[in-house]
Amino acid sequence: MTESNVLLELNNIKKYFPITAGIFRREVGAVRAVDDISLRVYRGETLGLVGESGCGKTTLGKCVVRLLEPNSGSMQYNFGGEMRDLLSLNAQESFAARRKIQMVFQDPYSSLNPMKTIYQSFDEPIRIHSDRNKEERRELIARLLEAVNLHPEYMYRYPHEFSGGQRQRICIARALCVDPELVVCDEPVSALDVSIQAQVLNQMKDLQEKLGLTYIFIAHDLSVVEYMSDRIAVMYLGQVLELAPARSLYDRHIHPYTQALLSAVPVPDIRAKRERIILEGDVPSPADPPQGCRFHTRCQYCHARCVEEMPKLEPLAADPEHFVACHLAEERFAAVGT
Amino acid sequence: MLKYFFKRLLVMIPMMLAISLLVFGALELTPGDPLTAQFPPDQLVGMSQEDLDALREAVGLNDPMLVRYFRWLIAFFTGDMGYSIQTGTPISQVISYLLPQTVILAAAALLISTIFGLIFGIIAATKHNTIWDYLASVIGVIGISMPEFFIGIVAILIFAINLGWLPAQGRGSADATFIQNLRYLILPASSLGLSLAAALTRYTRNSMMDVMNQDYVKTARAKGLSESRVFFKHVFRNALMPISVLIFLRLPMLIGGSVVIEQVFGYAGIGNRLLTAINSSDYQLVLTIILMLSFVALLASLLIDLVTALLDPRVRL
Amino acid sequence: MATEYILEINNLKTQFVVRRRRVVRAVDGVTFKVRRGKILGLVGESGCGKSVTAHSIMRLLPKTAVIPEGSILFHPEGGESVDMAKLNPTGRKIRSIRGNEISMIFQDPMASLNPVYNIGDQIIEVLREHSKITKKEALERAVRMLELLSIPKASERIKDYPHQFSGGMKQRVMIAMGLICRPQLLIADEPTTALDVTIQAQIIELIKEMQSEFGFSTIIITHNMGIVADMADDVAVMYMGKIVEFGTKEDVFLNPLHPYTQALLKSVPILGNAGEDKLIPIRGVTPDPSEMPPGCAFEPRCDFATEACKTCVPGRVGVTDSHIVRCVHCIGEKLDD
Amino acid sequence: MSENKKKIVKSSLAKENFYKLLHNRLAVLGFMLMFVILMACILAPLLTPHSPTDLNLRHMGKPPGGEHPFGTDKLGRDVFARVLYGGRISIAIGLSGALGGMILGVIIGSFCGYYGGWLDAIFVKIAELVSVFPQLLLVMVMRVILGEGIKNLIIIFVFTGWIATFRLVRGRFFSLREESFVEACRAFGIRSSSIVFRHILPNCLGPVIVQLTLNTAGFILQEAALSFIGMGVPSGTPTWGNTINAAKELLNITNYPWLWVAPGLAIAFFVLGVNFFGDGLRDVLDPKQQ
Repeated sequence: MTESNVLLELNNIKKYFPITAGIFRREVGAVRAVDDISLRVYRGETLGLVGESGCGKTTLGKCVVRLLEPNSGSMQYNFGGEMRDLLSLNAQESFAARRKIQMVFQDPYSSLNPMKTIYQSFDEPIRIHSDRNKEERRELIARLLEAVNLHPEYMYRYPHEFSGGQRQRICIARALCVDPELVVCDEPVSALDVSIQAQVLNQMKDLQEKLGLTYIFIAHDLSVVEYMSDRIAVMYLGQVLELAPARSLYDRHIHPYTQALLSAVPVPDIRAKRERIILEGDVPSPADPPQGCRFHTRCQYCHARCVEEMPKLEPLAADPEHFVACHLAEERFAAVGT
Repeated sequence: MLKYFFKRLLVMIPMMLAISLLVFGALELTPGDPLTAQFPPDQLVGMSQEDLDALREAVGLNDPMLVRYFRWLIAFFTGDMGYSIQTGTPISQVISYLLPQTVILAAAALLISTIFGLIFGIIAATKHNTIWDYLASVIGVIGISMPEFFIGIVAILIFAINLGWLPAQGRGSADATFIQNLRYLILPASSLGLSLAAALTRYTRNSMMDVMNQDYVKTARAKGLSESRVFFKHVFRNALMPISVLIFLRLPMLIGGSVVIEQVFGYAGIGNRLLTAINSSDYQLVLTIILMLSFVALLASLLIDLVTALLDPRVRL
Repeated sequence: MATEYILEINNLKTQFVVRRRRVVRAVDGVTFKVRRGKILGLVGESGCGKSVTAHSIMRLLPKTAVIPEGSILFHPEGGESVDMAKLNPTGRKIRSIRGNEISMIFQDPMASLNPVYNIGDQIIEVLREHSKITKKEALERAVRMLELLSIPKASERIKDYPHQFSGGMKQRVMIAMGLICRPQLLIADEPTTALDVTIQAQIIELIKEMQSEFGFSTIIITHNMGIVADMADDVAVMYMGKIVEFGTKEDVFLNPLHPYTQALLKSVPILGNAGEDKLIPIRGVTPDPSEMPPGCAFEPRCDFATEACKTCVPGRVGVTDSHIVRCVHCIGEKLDD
Repeated sequence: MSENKKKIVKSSLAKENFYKLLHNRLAVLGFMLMFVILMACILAPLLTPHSPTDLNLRHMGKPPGGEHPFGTDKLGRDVFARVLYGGRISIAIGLSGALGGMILGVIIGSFCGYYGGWLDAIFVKIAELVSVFPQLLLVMVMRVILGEGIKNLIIIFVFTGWIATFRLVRGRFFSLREESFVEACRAFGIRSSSIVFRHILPNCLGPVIVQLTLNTAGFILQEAALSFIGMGVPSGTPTWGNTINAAKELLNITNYPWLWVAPGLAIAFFVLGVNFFGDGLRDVLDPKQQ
């Protein structure tokens, strides 16, 4: 993966939500939803973001789509070879850039305006981002619906006439209607029944292949993320603790949190003998994260340095594609072996 | 809890100030010589124009508006509310004599409507989708569709004139005890409370139905509790919170409505006095009464708000 | 007399009467047995009737539901067997069983605790309902129970209100409430669905621990095949109101015979496969419960469907003693419904 | 895919809702009540030859019958005509007050609900202030300042009537702006004005219309109460409240029941009709509120 293949580069993104109190809405603190994250997304890949609720994965996704304004940091986007910061574009450029990055949301039931037909929901974004006439727009909508295996005539229907799985496919088609390069998928299947999930996941894979899309795939379900992603970033309390290609994350997980997370996932295979690591207690509040390593309060390997000093996300000496934020990374890597 | 109480109290102060400013502004806009409202009329009789001007300067009527406002406000809170130009009595006296009557009327109406509203609401909720539920909801709509004065008139016609059970007018004799005069309260308070009772019936029903679908009610049943325990301990208690919010919202209407009901029943309360004061352009008295009544409404709202907070441990801390 | 089974459900039918006298057959002839001291996993997708089955056992169904057929035989240790399906759902008998001999915990721990009472009150409420015990004693037992479920500082926290607890802690409180009367059967309805994976692992371990400590039997209801593989001794797979496959964990996972079970296992990603095998989705959607196909409910989505599947509802076939399947393509001993 | 085989029908939300409303018996009954009274008021000149204001000293205080179906009042005015012509004004006041309040409430509510911030905080405080202040007293303060008159009454109703709509719209906006479909709009770069007016607002209109019916009913009742105590519409103009005014005296209650029974029932039936209709609308448009 070369430099020129970078589609999006996040540098030190921070997003804090203020906590106010009292009559005068004094700021008494902040929820550190995303706390200093730097990541690269390569063209054509699927980057998985995985973590438990409150880890900031959705916030990060919304920052990328610019539904939220990060407090600090930069987001360099590759505009045909030229890297430019999405956060410092002027209004016109910013609008044009919106069609490059789109999002698919978690809840298919609230993702479509209940008062508008599918046609109406698709038409406005196409109109403002292209100069297609009415007939061309209708054709495009028909093509998009067919691409997600839905009858084109469905465009005249209202959302309440569709099942959850159909709605989510409609939402995927809608995100594609402005011909984006990067699609942020925020838990796209977690609201769906298990037997429907596979339909949507496979659909997304097919579309990626056909259209050369890049995905940021956000989910709490590690098995789903692993199925979809080329690389996976494990998040905890607003930070990335481990980032590695999917295969090596599973085979050689270094970070104690990743280890616990992987072992906690129930696997429908009774032959698999696995040792389960049960983490003590709850995730600390992101409004008051622990000093030092974010994970030290629940880490069985915690020692003095972890309490004081926050580890940086750094590549392993032996594997430059595997990043870990842990003081013990190299030792643990040596223990796991190659 | 105490912290919450003081916080609410603190929020109330700017609201009281805002209302008083509004009332003071209204007073400023009304015609008439403010002097006549500040001194007993007999003192002003026979004063020359120069004397009057001198007096005006002396009491500060030529000061900037804000200064006069604060002076007026301080006077108001120390009980020096001026004089009624119509009768010459001090306004504080009028209020201390008549306001309690109106408060009693409104409180009685609140009590009656709460009791009936809750009972009918509970019946409708427990027997939901039966004829009782349907009846309660239809009667509820009828109740909020009737003008309260019309109900009052009909009540007089039936219970006072035709049946002769209860007195039609007045609030009893001053010598009789409160209990003896209670008969005078029944018709006006019921007419005043009817629409609130109807609204409460509907609201109680819906609120109970909401709570009955909650998971914790299922949990309570799964514990093996009897239906009545599930109902009163788990459903009713939780349904009370939104109900008290409704009472909170409707309270000002109740106090406003008392003015109308006092008219119908010739009930000597402050609302009746308010109307005669308006008709005789006794503005100082009018606005003082209005200010007083809105303070009552505000205080009552605070009270209900505290009850709501008491019911909900999430606010209590 | 104590039998091998604590609960036997025979041909249970639960129906909902919805508007205009339409009937929805949420549970349509369910038969299974729960072995004493074992964990049964009841697995299926949303709307398949697994929750309704559980609620039928406890008779916690809404007023619109009726049980026209079937029996739910509960065999308590040292007590007489009862047919729960015949009891008055608000009567004294069922109330003496609920929370006492059979307990239930629900999916959403956030919504399952009453927000206006502290958790101590809510726990001792069960105890005091089912035994004569002073409030002080009850509180002591509640604290001991909470400590057993490793809630830190239990004696202080017992006075806290539900909103002061995290989701995982609330589910522990629910478990404490369910176990405090030492029930013989625990029904856990999706106990971890609302929780994060690491918290889910805590709760699963906790239930397993408690079970080996107290020796109660458990029915665990879930849509997650992984949880079933992890916890259960026996597995019942449910689809559209019927148990389509029933057997021991080994029967169902190593030798799945019903096409639905097979498809379900192939349609979920398995951790560690890293997307190597492409998932095989199940076609179409679950049918509308009021417009059920006349034959096998899975026929419209089944890859092996034949003409026979379209016309008649397949009966139960015992492939081995422990392994029962509802599919015309399975060969074995025909059992009654 | 099998789902493609289903028959394709263009669907219409409005048509669906209309049929649902037709199935609601109380709503249909309410609409009929409302409609009949409204039409009678509009067509008043066709229904009665009398004028509501003409005095007829030879027919003072006549009981119902013959030429005067509802009798005449003590000044000889025909009560039937007064009820019909009075209804025009009462309904007009109630409706225009409610409409004005609705427009104000929708504008302020959508603005505050979408943008939030300090302006929103200020309007919430104002709304709290106005709603804690008994409305009837507010009317009196206004009357002291502005004097009496229909226009002033409507101004007062608008001033107090926007609160409920404001709260409702603001609340809906608060929840709707978090919905994914609004975020999707923002991700496409659709302008805020379009998001507010074309995407969010239509989703609030159901409850707003329900609130409009509630407010209309409430204002008609208030107008009647105010006119009854002599604080509303000037006594020369016939309204339902002014017509019933005579019943203030105890003697009239028994001796001249037709003076107050007819207008009282007119108010009650009309308001009842509006409320039944509003309830039915709520069931159809806003099932969650039930």
